[in-house]
Amino acid sequence: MIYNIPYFAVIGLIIIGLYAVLFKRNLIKMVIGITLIESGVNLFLITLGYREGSTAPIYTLSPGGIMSMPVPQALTLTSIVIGVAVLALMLSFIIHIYRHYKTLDVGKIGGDEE
Amino acid sequence: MSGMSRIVKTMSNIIFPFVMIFGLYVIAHGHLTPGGGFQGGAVVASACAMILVAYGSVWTMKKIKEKQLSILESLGAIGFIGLAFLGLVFADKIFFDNFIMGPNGIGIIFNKSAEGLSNINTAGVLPLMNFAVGLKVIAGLFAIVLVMAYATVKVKEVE
Amino acid sequence: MNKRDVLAIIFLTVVAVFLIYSAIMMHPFGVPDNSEMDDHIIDNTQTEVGADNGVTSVVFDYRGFDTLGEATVLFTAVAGVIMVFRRLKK
Amino acid sequence: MNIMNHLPALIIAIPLLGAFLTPLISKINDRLRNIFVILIAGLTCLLVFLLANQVFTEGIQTYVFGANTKETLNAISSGTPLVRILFEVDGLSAFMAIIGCLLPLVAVIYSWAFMKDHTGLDKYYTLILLMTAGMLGMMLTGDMFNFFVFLEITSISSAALIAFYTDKGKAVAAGFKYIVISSIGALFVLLAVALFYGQYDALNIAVIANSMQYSFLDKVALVLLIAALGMKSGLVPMHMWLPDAYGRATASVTLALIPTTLASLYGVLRVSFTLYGNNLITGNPLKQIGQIEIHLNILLAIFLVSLALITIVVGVLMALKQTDLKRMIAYAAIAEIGYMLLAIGAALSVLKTEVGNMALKGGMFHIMNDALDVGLLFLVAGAIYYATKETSLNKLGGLARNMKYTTVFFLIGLLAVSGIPPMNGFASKLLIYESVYQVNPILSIVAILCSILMLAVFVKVFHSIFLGPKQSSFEKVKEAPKSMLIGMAIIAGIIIFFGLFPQVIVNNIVTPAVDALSNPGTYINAILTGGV
Amino acid sequence: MIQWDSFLKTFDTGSGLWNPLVWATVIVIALLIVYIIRSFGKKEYKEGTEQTKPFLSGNPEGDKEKMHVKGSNLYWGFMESMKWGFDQLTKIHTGNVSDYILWFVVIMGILFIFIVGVF
Repeated sequence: MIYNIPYFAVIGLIIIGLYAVLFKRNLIKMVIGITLIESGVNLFLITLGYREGSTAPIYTLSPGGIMSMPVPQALTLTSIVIGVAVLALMLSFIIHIYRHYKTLDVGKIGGDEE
Repeated sequence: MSGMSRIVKTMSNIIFPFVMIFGLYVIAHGHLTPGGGFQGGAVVASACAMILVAYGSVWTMKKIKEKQLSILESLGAIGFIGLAFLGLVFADKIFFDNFIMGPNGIGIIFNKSAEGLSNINTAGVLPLMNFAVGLKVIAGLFAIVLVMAYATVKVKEVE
Repeated sequence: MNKRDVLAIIFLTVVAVFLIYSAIMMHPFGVPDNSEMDDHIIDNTQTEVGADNGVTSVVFDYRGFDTLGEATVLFTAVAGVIMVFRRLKK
Repeated sequence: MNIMNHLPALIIAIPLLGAFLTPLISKINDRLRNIFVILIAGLTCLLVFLLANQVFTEGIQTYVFGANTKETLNAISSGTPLVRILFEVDGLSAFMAIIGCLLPLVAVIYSWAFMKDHTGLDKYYTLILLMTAGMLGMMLTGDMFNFFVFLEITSISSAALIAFYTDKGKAVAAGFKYIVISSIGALFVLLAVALFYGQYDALNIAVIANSMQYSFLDKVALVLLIAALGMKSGLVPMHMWLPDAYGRATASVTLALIPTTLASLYGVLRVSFTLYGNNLITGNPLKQIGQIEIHLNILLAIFLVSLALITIVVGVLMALKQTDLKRMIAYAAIAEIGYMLLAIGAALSVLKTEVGNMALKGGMFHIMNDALDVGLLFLVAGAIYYATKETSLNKLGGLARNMKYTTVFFLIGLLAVSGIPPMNGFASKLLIYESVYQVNPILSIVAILCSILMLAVFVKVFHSIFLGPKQSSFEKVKEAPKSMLIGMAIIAGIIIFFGLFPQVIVNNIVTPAVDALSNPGTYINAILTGGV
Repeated sequence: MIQWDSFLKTFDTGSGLWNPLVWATVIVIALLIVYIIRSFGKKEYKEGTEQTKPFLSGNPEGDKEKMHVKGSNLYWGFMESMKWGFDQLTKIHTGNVSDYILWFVVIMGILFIFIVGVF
């Protein structure tokens, strides 16, 4: 049970991110919340791959002993790059939204939607 | 944004080649040491971003257009998927096959199998894929940063 | 504290409770339940792929198709950003 | 090298290669680029049809990336773990892939004239090809993480395309909403994938489904997957991004957006029928309270049917309220999604029976029909916008005099969407009504009433746009150019064909998908027992 | 592959059946009958004479363009009678992204309680 503290950190990051998305009215802060969720998920993937007292799964000058799992690290690499792409697109949208609406308040953009 | 002071420009001039070399090293040794195409590409792109911050996006946009960068990125992507397609032609005739290594691979270069001695002449298509992805990531990230910085400049002019 | 915020707080707590309970139910940190796939990769990365770096062998050989998708995502993002900031006049 | 052995890989690789080449080719010539993109989309369609023919005749097709497929499957059956990504194409995947390749082709043909006076068209075509590759990958892949990657490709390209009209603020706002929605949904999908990985150390759908134990974490993962993919497929009350996205995007992009929504729906089906399918079919109760056994499929059925009813009612009522043409069609599309889920949810409660199979047939057939009908209506809306630069129902009127073909196409789409014979909508809705009536009459009655309301909605649109006296502001409105008419004519022809010969379609295309849904054992055994 | 004789098969829906070709022939026959009945109409009807003008109790006929009923007015009575429900629906549909995410979280919580918690 005490060994599950990394998982609690993951859940904390995800919930904080959801809170930011739900309650912050500034678009930039919402984007920060989304990146928080994403880093939480990445942390979860990495923690899944760790083994007690293991080294990196690289044979170059490796000290020997057991190695941590390589697959979660590869998945995390992929999901980090995907997160960068999503972040870039969202920020460029925000720049355009600011040009059009002259505000970053989430309640004021995209008016007369019904 | 406009350029920064002379001190920043000089310092970035001095640091730029070292960061570039380090990034290229990370790309080239992707199959031996921690790192690879994405990480090294990110390092090199950050070096370019440093130049962008120091000299301002208008100056940088005069030097290099985002169109050229996007063409460079397409070349990187074509190289990557082309290596995947070559697997259909050589060796086991499978998409994404590592056609240099393996029992019936066509080993000319990178054809040794690794024994933990950090021999760079190993791992088949992995180094080539690392280079392709590295080129792609350099061009892509720098294009994103450059375009967005240039756009923010225009926002300031509008107001 | 309007009605919406109350609703949001309530259901955020519900989700948080269930996620935390699932974190308690997870296998303890550092001792995964089963790891056949990763052991297989660690054993064969030097002979099959010929790379010393297990992660790179996963990224570019075992799960190379994911990497193609990843590169495509970056390509997509660059295309999208350049298209969003394009010049509107011919 | 024999092409037929590499179809699943080429279906993804060809559009990707085309997308990577498009920026270089558009440096040469615009006309050349359009021809090239149309060729790539047509080639993808051809490959998908070949693969579908293979699947419908020979059964499930698998393709392992980077290793020999047969050797890998034999190794798996002899105990070595599956480390590589593989594509597994069964009837359901092939059925969805047919939709996913057809509509982008029509969209590309349509955009030749529709988009010609815009800048940034090289990126536009690149993104449409990437979108096609992404949704086809979602439909064909057999690997959970790979599904997530393709989901992200689809979402990012769709969001960028929705915001194509960057001079309109609302388009960019709609794109922002779409990217926020889809990134959060995709992140929760990734969380569920990580839960699976932590438990079973596997990422392949078949392997996970084989070793599924319905523990607490499995149920959590099921909830995350259903909620995230349901939001992406536009279930009420998580549907609100859909009218914004469909309404603000250009018509051709909207046509290509419909299959992406359906790809998320495919994700819901794949998760609930294949990943958790063993429990659905064998029916081990999740929990026993006294005498009452609670089965997973009953829970899913209650949830899906209730959401489907809300979806139908809200979609139709909001469509009645709209005054903007494209938003109205978008709400009608939401209602259509409700019809599919109604049939599928009803089938979940009576699995493995005659009625259940009929309901599944109706739902699957309606997926294809909905994509075609709503797509045709959106194309007509785009043609009207192209001709008059106006989509508000309060300004349009009397266009039938100037745009004869467009009027005919709109009439066909109207009849098809509101389920009037002899269009295809009637056949699938008849199946849905009759099978759902045997499950519970009230569901069927509500569905029929909402269908009548839908007819009322579109009669209103038809009257206010095409009928009535000639408006002075639309004196010199021209008929839409040829390529747009060709695009509309293709879909209209398919609609009428499906409407006149429904039995052929149901027997040859829909039934394999239904079989794939109703017995997941074949999907799992195709991987785990040496591809037999 | 597709058997070509199956093109004429009747669409079997388990409990009922539906054949579009028969339906189409019936429709054609019905149209013919309608046309025949129509041909029995009055012979002395002339185009472009006083007969075609509507009789608005002697008032002059208004401008046609103004008299066209526009889209949002067509079902005015229905909308008015169901105003309350439509107001509720409109209140839900705020164009606000965080509300969209809120609905997602709500559905996720309901599902958690419904599938994981209770059972």
